Amino acid sequence: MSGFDKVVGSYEEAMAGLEDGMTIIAGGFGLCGIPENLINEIKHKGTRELTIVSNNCGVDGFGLGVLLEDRQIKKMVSSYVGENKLFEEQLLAGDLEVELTPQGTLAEKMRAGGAGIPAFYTATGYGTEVGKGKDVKEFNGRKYILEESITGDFAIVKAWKADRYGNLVFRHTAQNFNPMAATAGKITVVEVEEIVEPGELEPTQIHTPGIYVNRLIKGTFEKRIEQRTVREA
Amino acid sequence: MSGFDKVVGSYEEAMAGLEDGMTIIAGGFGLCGIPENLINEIKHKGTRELTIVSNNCGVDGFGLGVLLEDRQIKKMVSSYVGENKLFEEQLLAGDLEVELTPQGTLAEKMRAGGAGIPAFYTATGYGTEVGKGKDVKEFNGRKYILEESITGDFAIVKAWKADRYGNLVFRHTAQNFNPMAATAGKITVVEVEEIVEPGELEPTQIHTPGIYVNRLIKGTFEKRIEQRTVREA
Amino acid sequence: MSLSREQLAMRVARELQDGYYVNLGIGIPTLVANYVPEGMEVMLQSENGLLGMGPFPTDDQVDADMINAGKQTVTAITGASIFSSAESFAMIRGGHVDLTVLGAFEVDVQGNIASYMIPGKLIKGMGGAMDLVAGADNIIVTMTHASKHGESKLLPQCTLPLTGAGCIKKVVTDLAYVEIADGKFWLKERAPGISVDEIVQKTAGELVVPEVVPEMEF
Amino acid sequence: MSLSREQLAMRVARELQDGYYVNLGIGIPTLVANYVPEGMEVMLQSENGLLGMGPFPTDDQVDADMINAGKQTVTAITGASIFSSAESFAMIRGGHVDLTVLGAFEVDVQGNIASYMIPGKLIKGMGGAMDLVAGADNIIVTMTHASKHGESKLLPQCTLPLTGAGCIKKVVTDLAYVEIADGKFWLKERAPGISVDEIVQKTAGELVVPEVVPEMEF
Repeated sequence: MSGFDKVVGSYEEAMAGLEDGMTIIAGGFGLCGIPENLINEIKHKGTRELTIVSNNCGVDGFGLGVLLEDRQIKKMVSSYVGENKLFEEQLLAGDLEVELTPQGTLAEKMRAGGAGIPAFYTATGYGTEVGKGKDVKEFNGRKYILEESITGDFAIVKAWKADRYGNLVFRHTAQNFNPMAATAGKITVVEVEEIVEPGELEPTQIHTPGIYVNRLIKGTFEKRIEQRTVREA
Repeated sequence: MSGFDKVVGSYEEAMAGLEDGMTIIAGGFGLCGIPENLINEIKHKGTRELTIVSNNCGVDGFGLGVLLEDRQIKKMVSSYVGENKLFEEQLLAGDLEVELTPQGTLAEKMRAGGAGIPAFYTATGYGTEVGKGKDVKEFNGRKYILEESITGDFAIVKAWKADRYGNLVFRHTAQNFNPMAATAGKITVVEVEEIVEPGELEPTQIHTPGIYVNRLIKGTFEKRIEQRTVREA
Repeated sequence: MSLSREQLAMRVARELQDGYYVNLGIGIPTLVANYVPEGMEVMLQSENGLLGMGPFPTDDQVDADMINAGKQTVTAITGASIFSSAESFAMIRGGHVDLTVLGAFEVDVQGNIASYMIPGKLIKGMGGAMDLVAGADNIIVTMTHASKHGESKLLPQCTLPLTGAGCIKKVVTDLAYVEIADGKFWLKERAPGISVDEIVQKTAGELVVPEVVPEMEF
Repeated sequence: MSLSREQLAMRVARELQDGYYVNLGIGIPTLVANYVPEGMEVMLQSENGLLGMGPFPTDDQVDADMINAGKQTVTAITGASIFSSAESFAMIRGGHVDLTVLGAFEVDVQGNIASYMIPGKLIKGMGGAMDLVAGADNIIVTMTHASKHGESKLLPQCTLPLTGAGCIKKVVTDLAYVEIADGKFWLKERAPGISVDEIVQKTAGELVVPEVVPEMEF
């Protein structure tokens, strides 16, 4: 039975084995659906020279932004990094490398990495900086560039509910990059709001099957909102 | 409001525009989750010279097998076609062409077709008949072959529940190839067991968003079982 | 008078059709949602994984797990679906979105668009814009015709790093509606009260001007 | 005595580990599920889109929408997940399945496997077999050591069309357990009561025989 019990007892255990220079794939879009406590554990651990693959880099003082404070990040692979000043500073100072990757290409690279597809052709980025130096091939009269997949030493993921088999369900738009990230880590670590009994999740409604999940931990979350926009009731 | 009401009134309307020589992508695995009534409508319509992309070709007298009776199929793209005698006869007589495609490659080709990816690399089939004549490229010391995506003039799909926006939910393992097929048709036609009110399907639990669906019809289904296997109670 | 942001959005909204799935970029494009013609229904796609985006939430509806691609809190309409980023871009890159509206810094006569980077100044990233312009058949660019300093944004050749090559066919500016074909801009409509001369003067790329240039209707 | 089908399955089952995700092919491989060691839990993957395949249903549980890759009616265990064929093969091709067990017509010293086609005789198709052998690191082939006519199935070079190239490292036959490395077969175990001579005689490809060949344990 124990073989499928993915639950670990502490955040320290959840991130055990993370070493300097490793690549981490992180779920989340902006501050939505980010594994905030796993990120804090990485900060606490002090691991350095990290390559982080994530659509964004959090904000100053929250999310992946906290890893900038002690310069733990060597390189970001992201589609949009406009939310933090510290990021800009380190980038301009040459202390931080960034590989800007179109959002859809980034999502597809993670999926491909998890699915055993080493590379795929896409129209996105053809004729732009993104396409420079990449293989070009024509299909049906249109030109496409070859993009290679991404895998990570670790993937860090935030889900809503899980059972101990590691089956995951995401809440609302907090799904975003998390399911692809989950498939693309050599070690995939997931933190969730709630761990339910096996059988409570309907098999056809599981977003991420437990086969992709190595470690699971229940956390409590701040869920900071980046742009609170409301209308009159 | 009418713009998003995908429901059509008859099977004739559902398959309107299907012409000789077209390519149809069909969901289903064996006889499970097959669009049986849409197939019967194609038989009734008498359309010929069809290329059909489907994991299997039904059985003699049921599912896609009925389209063999009047030789409506010119070519099958399938991973396994061992269930019907008529198929074998027509194949050996040279009346039918078959492009055997590994099951995972077939699923991925449909997904890629729907997702704007014209081609992808895969290890599946390298060094076999399947890989012959295809581009080979090495990634991280392993060789992969280039497989091109598939799209169809029509896609025919069987789902469990839908709302009139065309949002779909599949039941148990009747999901199989249906979600990918749904994305890969120029015209995607779906038949379902039940049409529910908009809002009844939980947004995060929809398997196929309505954007992929052009026409929707409620049917009644025989759901024939290919291999009934049981154990003692 | 050059068009206001609202008038720009109103003009773009005339390109909507009943049953369209539409992706609206940040800024002026977002305003288009306010001008969907009566009796018409469109569904908004937000590339972080939401089809059927609704209005902003009321104060008590705010949910950190419910945001749009601009990272703003939003709601979902009846009939919405929510999915992963890979699924969202499968939709976009697979050409399933009927209309994409986005802003730009520059467009040129080849249909190139530059909208995400000003070297040395602005290096935030392209987000989903490169996927959107590569995946859509039907794209409308909205922007001011010229910069604050009067420099044309409709160029013979983009000067900034491209977001996409050869993908833009329609541009709605505060002065005109222009189409792009055969390596030229084609003037189709002028903003009410704007002279053809002013448009010609503020268009750096080759502009074909027909004998009659109708005024925009909203 | 050569192994029975059940004994073959029992021997393969010894390769299982607690927490393994396993894909079992049609025929003898399917029987492996009956011999999971006590106290150990494995999860069966069925490539039509089911992780956590359970036993056949009782008569009143039969559901046409609930089948396995062999098109047989099945059940799902607690903790199962059900998904599309693309997701299923993402799992398989992405190397997430810990062990794959499948039958074969032939294997050879290069680790090639032929299992899906006999030209002019059997042209049913490869189903998911090519994906499985390309996607898995850990594959066990189970088959009889020789055909009914005594022809070896462990060859210097496969004669039939390949299912996969250079992917097989372990073979359990009714006579022996053999590993493949460095272009040779390596005899590791013999079936109880089977002589090394018989195995040597029925192995056409180069076979390395150690001084002591232990008997299989179940």
